[in-house]
Amino acid sequence: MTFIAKPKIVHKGLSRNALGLTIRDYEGGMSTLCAGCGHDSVTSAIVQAFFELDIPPYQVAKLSGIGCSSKTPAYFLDASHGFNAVHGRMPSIATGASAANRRLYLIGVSGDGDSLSIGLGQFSHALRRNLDMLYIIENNGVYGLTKGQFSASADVGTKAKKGEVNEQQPIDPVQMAMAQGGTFVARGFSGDKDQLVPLIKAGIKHKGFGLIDVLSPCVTFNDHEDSTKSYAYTRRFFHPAVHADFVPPAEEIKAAYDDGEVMPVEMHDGSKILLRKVSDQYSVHNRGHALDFIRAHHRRGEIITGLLYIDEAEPDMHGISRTPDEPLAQVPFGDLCPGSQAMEGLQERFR
Amino acid sequence: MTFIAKPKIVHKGLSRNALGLTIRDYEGGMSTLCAGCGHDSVTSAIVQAFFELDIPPYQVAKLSGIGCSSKTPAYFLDASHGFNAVHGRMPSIATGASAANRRLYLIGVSGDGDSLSIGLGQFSHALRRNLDMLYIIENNGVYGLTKGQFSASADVGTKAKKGEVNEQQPIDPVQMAMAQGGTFVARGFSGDKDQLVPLIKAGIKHKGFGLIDVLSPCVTFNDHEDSTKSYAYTRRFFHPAVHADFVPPAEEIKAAYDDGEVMPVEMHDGSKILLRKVSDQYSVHNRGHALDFIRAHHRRGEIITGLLYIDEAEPDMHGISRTPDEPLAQVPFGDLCPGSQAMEGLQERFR
Amino acid sequence: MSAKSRMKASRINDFVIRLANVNGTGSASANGLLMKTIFRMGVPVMGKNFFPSNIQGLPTWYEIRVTKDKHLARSGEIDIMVAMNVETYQQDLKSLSPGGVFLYDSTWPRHSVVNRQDVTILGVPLAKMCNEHFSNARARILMKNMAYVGALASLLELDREVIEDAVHRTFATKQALLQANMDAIALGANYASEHFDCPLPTRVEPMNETAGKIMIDGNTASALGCLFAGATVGAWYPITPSTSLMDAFKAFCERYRVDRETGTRNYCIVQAEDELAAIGIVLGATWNGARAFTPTSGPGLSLMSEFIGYAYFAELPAVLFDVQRVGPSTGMPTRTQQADILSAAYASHGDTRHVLLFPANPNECFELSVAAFDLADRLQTPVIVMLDLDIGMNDWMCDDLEWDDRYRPDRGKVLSASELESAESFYRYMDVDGDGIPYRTYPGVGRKGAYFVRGSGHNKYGGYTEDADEYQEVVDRLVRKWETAATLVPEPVMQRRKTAEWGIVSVGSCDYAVAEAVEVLAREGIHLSYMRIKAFPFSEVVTEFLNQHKRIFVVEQNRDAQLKSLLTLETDYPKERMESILSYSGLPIDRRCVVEAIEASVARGEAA
Amino acid sequence: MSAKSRMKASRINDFVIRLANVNGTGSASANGLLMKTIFRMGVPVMGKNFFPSNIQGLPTWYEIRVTKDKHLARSGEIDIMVAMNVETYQQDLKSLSPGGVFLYDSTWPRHSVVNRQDVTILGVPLAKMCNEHFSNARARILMKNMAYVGALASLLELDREVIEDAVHRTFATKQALLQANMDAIALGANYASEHFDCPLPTRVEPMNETAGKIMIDGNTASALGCLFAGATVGAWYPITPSTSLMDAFKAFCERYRVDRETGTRNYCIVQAEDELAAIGIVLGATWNGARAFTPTSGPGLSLMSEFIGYAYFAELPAVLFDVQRVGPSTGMPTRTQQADILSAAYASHGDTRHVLLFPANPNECFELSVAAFDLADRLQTPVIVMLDLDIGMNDWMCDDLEWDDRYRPDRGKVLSASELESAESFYRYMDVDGDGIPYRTYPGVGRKGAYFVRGSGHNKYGGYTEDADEYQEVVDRLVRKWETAATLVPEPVMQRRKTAEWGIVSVGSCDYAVAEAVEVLAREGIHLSYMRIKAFPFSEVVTEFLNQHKRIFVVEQNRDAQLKSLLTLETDYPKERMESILSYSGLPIDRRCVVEAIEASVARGEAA
Ligand SMILES: Cc1ncc(C[n+]2csc(CCOP(=O)(O)OP(=O)(O)O)c2C)c(N)n1
Ligand SMILES: Cc1ncc(C[n+]2csc(CCOP(=O)(O)OP(=O)(O)O)c2C)c(N)n1
Ligand code: SF4
Ligand code: SF4
Ligand SMILES: [Mg+2]
Ligand SMILES: [Mg+2]
Repeated sequence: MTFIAKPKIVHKGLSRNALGLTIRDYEGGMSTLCAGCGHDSVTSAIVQAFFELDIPPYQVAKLSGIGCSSKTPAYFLDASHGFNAVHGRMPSIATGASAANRRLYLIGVSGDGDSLSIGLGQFSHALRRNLDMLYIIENNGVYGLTKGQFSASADVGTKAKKGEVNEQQPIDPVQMAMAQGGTFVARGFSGDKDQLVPLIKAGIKHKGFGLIDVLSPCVTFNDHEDSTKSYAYTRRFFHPAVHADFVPPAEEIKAAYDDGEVMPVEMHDGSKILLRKVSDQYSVHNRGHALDFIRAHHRRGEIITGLLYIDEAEPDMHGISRTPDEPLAQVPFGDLCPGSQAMEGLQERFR
Repeated sequence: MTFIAKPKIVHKGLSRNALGLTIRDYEGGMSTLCAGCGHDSVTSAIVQAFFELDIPPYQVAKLSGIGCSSKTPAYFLDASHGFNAVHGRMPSIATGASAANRRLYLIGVSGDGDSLSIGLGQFSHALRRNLDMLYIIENNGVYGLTKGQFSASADVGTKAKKGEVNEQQPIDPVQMAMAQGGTFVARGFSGDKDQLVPLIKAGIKHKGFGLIDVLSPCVTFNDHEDSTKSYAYTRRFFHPAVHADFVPPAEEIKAAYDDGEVMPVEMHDGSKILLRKVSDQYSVHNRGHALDFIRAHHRRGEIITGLLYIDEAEPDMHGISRTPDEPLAQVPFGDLCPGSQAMEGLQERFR
Repeated sequence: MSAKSRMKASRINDFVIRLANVNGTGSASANGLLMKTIFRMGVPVMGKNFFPSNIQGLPTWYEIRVTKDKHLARSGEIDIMVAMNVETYQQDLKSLSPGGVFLYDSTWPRHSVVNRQDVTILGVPLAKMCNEHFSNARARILMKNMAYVGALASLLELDREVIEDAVHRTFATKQALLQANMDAIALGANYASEHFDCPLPTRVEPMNETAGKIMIDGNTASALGCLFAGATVGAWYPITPSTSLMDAFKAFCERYRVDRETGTRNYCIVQAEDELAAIGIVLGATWNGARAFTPTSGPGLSLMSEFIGYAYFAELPAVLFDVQRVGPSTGMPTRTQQADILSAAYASHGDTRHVLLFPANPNECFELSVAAFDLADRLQTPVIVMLDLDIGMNDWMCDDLEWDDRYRPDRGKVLSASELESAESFYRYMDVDGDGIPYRTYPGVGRKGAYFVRGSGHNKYGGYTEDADEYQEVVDRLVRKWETAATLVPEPVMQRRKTAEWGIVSVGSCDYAVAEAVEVLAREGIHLSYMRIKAFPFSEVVTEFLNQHKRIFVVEQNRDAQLKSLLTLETDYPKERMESILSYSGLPIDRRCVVEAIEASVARGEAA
Repeated sequence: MSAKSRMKASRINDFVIRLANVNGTGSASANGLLMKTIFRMGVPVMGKNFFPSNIQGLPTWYEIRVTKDKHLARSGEIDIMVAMNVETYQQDLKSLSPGGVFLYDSTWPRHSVVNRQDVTILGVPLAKMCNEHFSNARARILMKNMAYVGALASLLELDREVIEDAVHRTFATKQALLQANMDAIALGANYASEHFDCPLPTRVEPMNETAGKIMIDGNTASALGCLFAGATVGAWYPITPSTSLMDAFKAFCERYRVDRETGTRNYCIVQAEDELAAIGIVLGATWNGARAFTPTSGPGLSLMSEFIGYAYFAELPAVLFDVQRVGPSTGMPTRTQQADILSAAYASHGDTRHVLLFPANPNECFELSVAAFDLADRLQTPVIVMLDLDIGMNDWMCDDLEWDDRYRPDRGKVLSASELESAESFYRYMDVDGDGIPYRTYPGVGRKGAYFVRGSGHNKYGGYTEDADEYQEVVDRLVRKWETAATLVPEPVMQRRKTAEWGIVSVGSCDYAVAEAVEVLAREGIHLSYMRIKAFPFSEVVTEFLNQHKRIFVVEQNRDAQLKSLLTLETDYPKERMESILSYSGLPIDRRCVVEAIEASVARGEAA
């Protein structure tokens, strides 16, 4: 179904999960992103996470908006239904999807442009609704697909390919989510799969809005030589600013950094996931401290990654709406339609 | 120009400001809001503030979106140009207005529905741009004009007229602005004019985005008997939930509370305004502490009012855009059009 | 001069009362009571509310037409004016028809203002009586309304028992209020019978014409349609005049969809952050197999435009209610118009067109909202039910709503897990049946049914494409689907007169005004056929009707002749043979405007 | 068989080269160089870029038509294919016209795929040569492109000096790159002359037909229009294919609007958070007297719809550029179409209509964007300049842009402070001059000029109203304004043939294809008049032209005949006499499609 079908060769030796599926069963179409794009690393972390969680792909629905990042759902889980919304409006689609079928695992992948500019309102309100979904922002500080304009997450001082310097304050989705009552707030780096996979697993299992802001460098347009954006130093290649017509061959940026101790967090369904603690003193249950901690490190030019805040007690949209456990879309018609007798009774109100 | 023209009777004895104008010169049309609506108190504080600042009304442009709150610009400064935008989109109009004529004082009045639901994106981005304007949210936790639905700022547990209880987390514009880099963040209460007038004066003089979240109770639809919203206790009247067809006669809610010491803050243009400190320890220049302080008190069910944060150093949109001091709309055509000679030179690029 | 002598001859059950009030003073309840009383006396009645776009303190009017012949549109006349708003006395007096009655609060007599020779002026000291009788401020304001109801009861010979019964029902649990209301009615009634020659020649006489009828507004009826059609997800952003649709849906759900034991709710209503989100929620829900809808009005429709185009191209069902108000822009939110027709029909950039349904009364609001879900599912496309403020918010007398328990939702071409299993292949956008409608699957159905919904270029297999031929194949099939749609939508309602060479075409809430005009004109010897369009795309029958007539008048409530435009574009009837009759003041169209336009046309020399 | 013998007869300066590449590999620069070289040899040339909606790794094509007769549309033929993308070899080979030349990278010979009898296949081992010659990976990829340019130079007898001069200019400051490029060109050129019979019969010969001409894309030309018209505020949200308009405006402003000493900028470009904000910013700016504009494409237009209706009703100037791409919805962002015509004309709910301008080439992009600002100011309403991807993003050969220094902006009816002083009164929405256009003032002008801009009901004085008559008075005046607009917009371009009973009507980027078709058909004895619409509302001249012809073909690039729809609705020409010729594949229309449709019509028996 994708632009270029990816040949599926299942090696005999591939390991299988509890469902008997191999990792190939969680893959999607061939990526059409630039070689080395951070987004492709996120894709592979998503594939890994679903594989490890033993979730049947058909129980997943994947969503996105518009952008390079928003193309990634085409590159994983090709046995899942997918929805590529209009630009910035995926959260509303996800809201409706959840309302109709709460049994699906919803995973949304968006970009910083998609979520923080045109989609800021929808993003904030999905968060406020504590919609039960995993929401990944592949954050590269630019609009990749429209060729490199600054996004709202571009740091002050970031230089674009065309030489322009951003002077506007960035919007940090993590701080925003923290201030607006997000119940699962995490940050990852596309190059650190070891950290990312568990975060994604936790986000999937979180009952409520799981936000993972993944720093995911754009190899083509986000040339960070002059940038203060702190993941610039992880770049291994230096790409001189040339005509955007040519995208130099690049490899994914990978980095393993700062893994502290391991901490088990219990999820809503009783399952446990292991997380690398961001620091010894860090507590994932204290919103105020989390915000302080992030801001304090931000001032030192550091970006904290890992699970930053989690609250499993807050009701999600369904909890607030008191919907039944079975998906609304599957409630039999007989339970929905009051029928002719009720109709007769009803009329009395209108006489 | 307004629905009901207000008779202008200038009493001989009325005091005059430095421009020789009386407070009448700063008033607008007759209010068509419900008797006792908090918004009308805000209107009178705005009138007072402009009068005291000796600003000629024609140098002001007043803007709003749609809602009861957004009608208030019709009730002050009728010698100023006004702009009643579509719902939630006033910030973009203000952005364009400022871009074209930076010399005007821009004052925007909006509601919690207008700013935090449909307008959340525009509001956040105007804030991010540090647009040079005063932005007042008349916050009542409901959509007044459409008859009492909860807005995004309704507190958990708030009960609507129809008996429904809000269970969603509120969006607090003050915390949001703090997390997103707002340069002037304040909160007032419609009933406390003593505090509100200086805040408005400060906001007008602030060079950048001045946000004042004014708690402004809706006498008709926000019946707080069961509400946790902390200004409920200031209500003097108890209105039993009746058919919305009848709006009981009410008086404005007034409250003078918590005035601590007085602190002078120097504005960008060198003028000084006096503010009542929220507490002895409070520093208006520390973003992190401000947020902590607000959150800590919020947990105790208290809402902090006053000027909560100010940063006069951050450049506004014009600083970033390097526009000239004179309004762009007044730059002579000769300075804008490169002319035929330049055109000839230009062509060479295209041969 | 007595009232009797100045009034025209006796007018039983055929006149118009207008009540001029200030909003927020409790008048709406009193006026509603008045209308209900007449209805319960078995007399057909129409009620129209003209209210301002604010909450308290501005002028508001209510118009009641007592109409033994069931002419449920405005007549254009006002026979009795109850003037309770000093601010509008002058205007109200002026708008009264010659021979009419002007009833006002004479606590403050206004002889200089209230002064017109050809009408009868009746002063009732409502405030004075209420101030004397009631002690608290609240009651003093509220009860003035009940007092004028009382006065009218005497003047019009309304059935006091019916009134009192209604008051009883309303205040059953509130004894104190009940008594106060009864007292107020009595005050007014007694004053009137003591001071005036009651009843007036213009009055109400019991009939038996409202059995099997109800009084209901179109929004409520539409909400019932959503309830009965099995909609489970409703998403909306409040906007006048559509708000009461969702309010009603919610109230019905609370009554019929909540499990009494567990408290679980078989519905999910999301108050969205704006209209862009509301339509997105609807699409997310229908993608997942729920029936979902959103009520809105013009500004919301404009905001939804991007997503509507998406739904057209990605082929997702959606039911929208556009309760039209006066445009352009914010316009007059509490006034009525039918001016979103073109915008709705072609909403969104690119080559798009959308199914529209046009109910003309609450019965049709109910039926067509059920039909909208069936059509949306069958056609996999948005269906927009076009109401307007008049039909949506005013109470209309109509037949009882009926429900056939044999109804089963038409969910259209959806492949179940087992069907998928046995199918050789599943391709989302393939025209298997030749009707332009492809098959779809719901998420969760299993690997074989998986596909990607997208608003970007796709081929018939559901794959992404930028290939010219593949793209064209898909959009050409959409044209075939559109042709299928024309065979599925409801047919127009037609009233053909054999001899008529002229026809009228109209839509929605114009219906009663047009129907009455047709009668009036027939009496004048001008015979016209009448077709009321119920849906877009137009079925063949529509074109047929047009072609049977030499000349067509298109009656609609907008400035730019939008229905006529659609007919011009989408039928082959020659445009030069259509003439527009337009009413776009924001007040519901009245019979007079139609009659006069056609009379003028006749006068211009064209034979009927 | 030699290339010569298999090719058709010699085709000098009249053929099409298509280059098939993978995007992100640097081919665009090479292809541009190729086109520029032919242009600089004095030979008219057309270039069309067909690129995918991604950044790297997908198929992309570039089509160059060498056209001594200045036929600047696609011909529908492909004479030479440079195939650099293995993925599309088959498709590329297939699309070559019989007798054509297929040039590919024979480093990896593909005899089984690259195999067709009626064309000439030329293999050049581009990768091999570059790998041998260059050491770094980057150069090896990039230089293959220059190598095929070299090969073509020999095959087509391109002027090497012109090529090398162009390379010199591009890499003036980068010596190493310069040398590498020169080497690569030589590699290709030498290989070709050594291995093939150069030049081909299909080749380029210097002419003198491009003096006084430039190659420029419509977006850049439009940006120049904004610059010269004195626009100071530009607001936008990036969207293909409109993005380069603002890029160009910015680049020009940096050059012409920055004070060299202080660095202050006489412009303010705001990258908005979305399109709703972008249009809001424009309106805020024009309200305050700046000239302001926003470039966008279909999805953006849909999102702007609410505010466009506001601007219509509140009467604010605004200039929009809709660089149309394939719809509906996200559609194909990198393909061209003219399918937003109806949406733009009637954008927004309620009774609204908007001024549209339709440039057909970069000269007109420049002129009409200046005109757009004048019209918007004069008419106090939004003006939408309707480009499309083809005209906006492709380089078109056109006459030098010219500027008349006597030009002064028409700011329309704006009262200055002194005019206000001396005026008796100022009422914002009063039709003082009888042309439907009221006077306005800018904020800051002083107390007397103050008024409230609103999208809600207002009367002619500028006050808020919910009064039926006051409202109607305002919207009726807007109709008069619209009639005035029809007298102010640019007239159509007409080419009348006296004897012709048939006419063609078209718009925008269809122009060259239609014009060429008219020539071709004339040679076949089918004579047609041709009118190209430049603006909506239609002036009287448009109707006149239509009425002079028995039959009208409407050529446009969309599925639903949107221009024809506008003509149907807004002129009195009988709709049954119009016939559509539609091209909506996403690729720019070619002459062939027009010729064939009209030939078919003739064949069906209607005399020309
Ligand atoms: C309504 C609308 N406006 C603009 C666009 C053009 N557009 C496509 S993607 C994009 C930005 C994408 O940025 P981001 O979300 O950060 O994704 P990235 O490409 O950087 O991964 C824009 C502006 C669009 N598709 N739709
Ligand atoms: C696009 C659009 N959607 C909905 C509305 C209806 N509407 C008018 S005001 C309003 C909410 C106002 O709430 P708020 O801003 O809090 O103002 P308040 O009346 O409470 O002061 C809404 C939903 C509208 N005018 N436009
Ligand atoms: S442009 Fe940037 S974000 Fe887009 S695919 Fe290429 S590297 Fe990734
Ligand atoms: S409804 Fe509420 S917010 Fe609106 S005017 Fe009345 S009191 Fe004020
Ligand atoms: Mg991005
Ligand atoms: Mg509010």
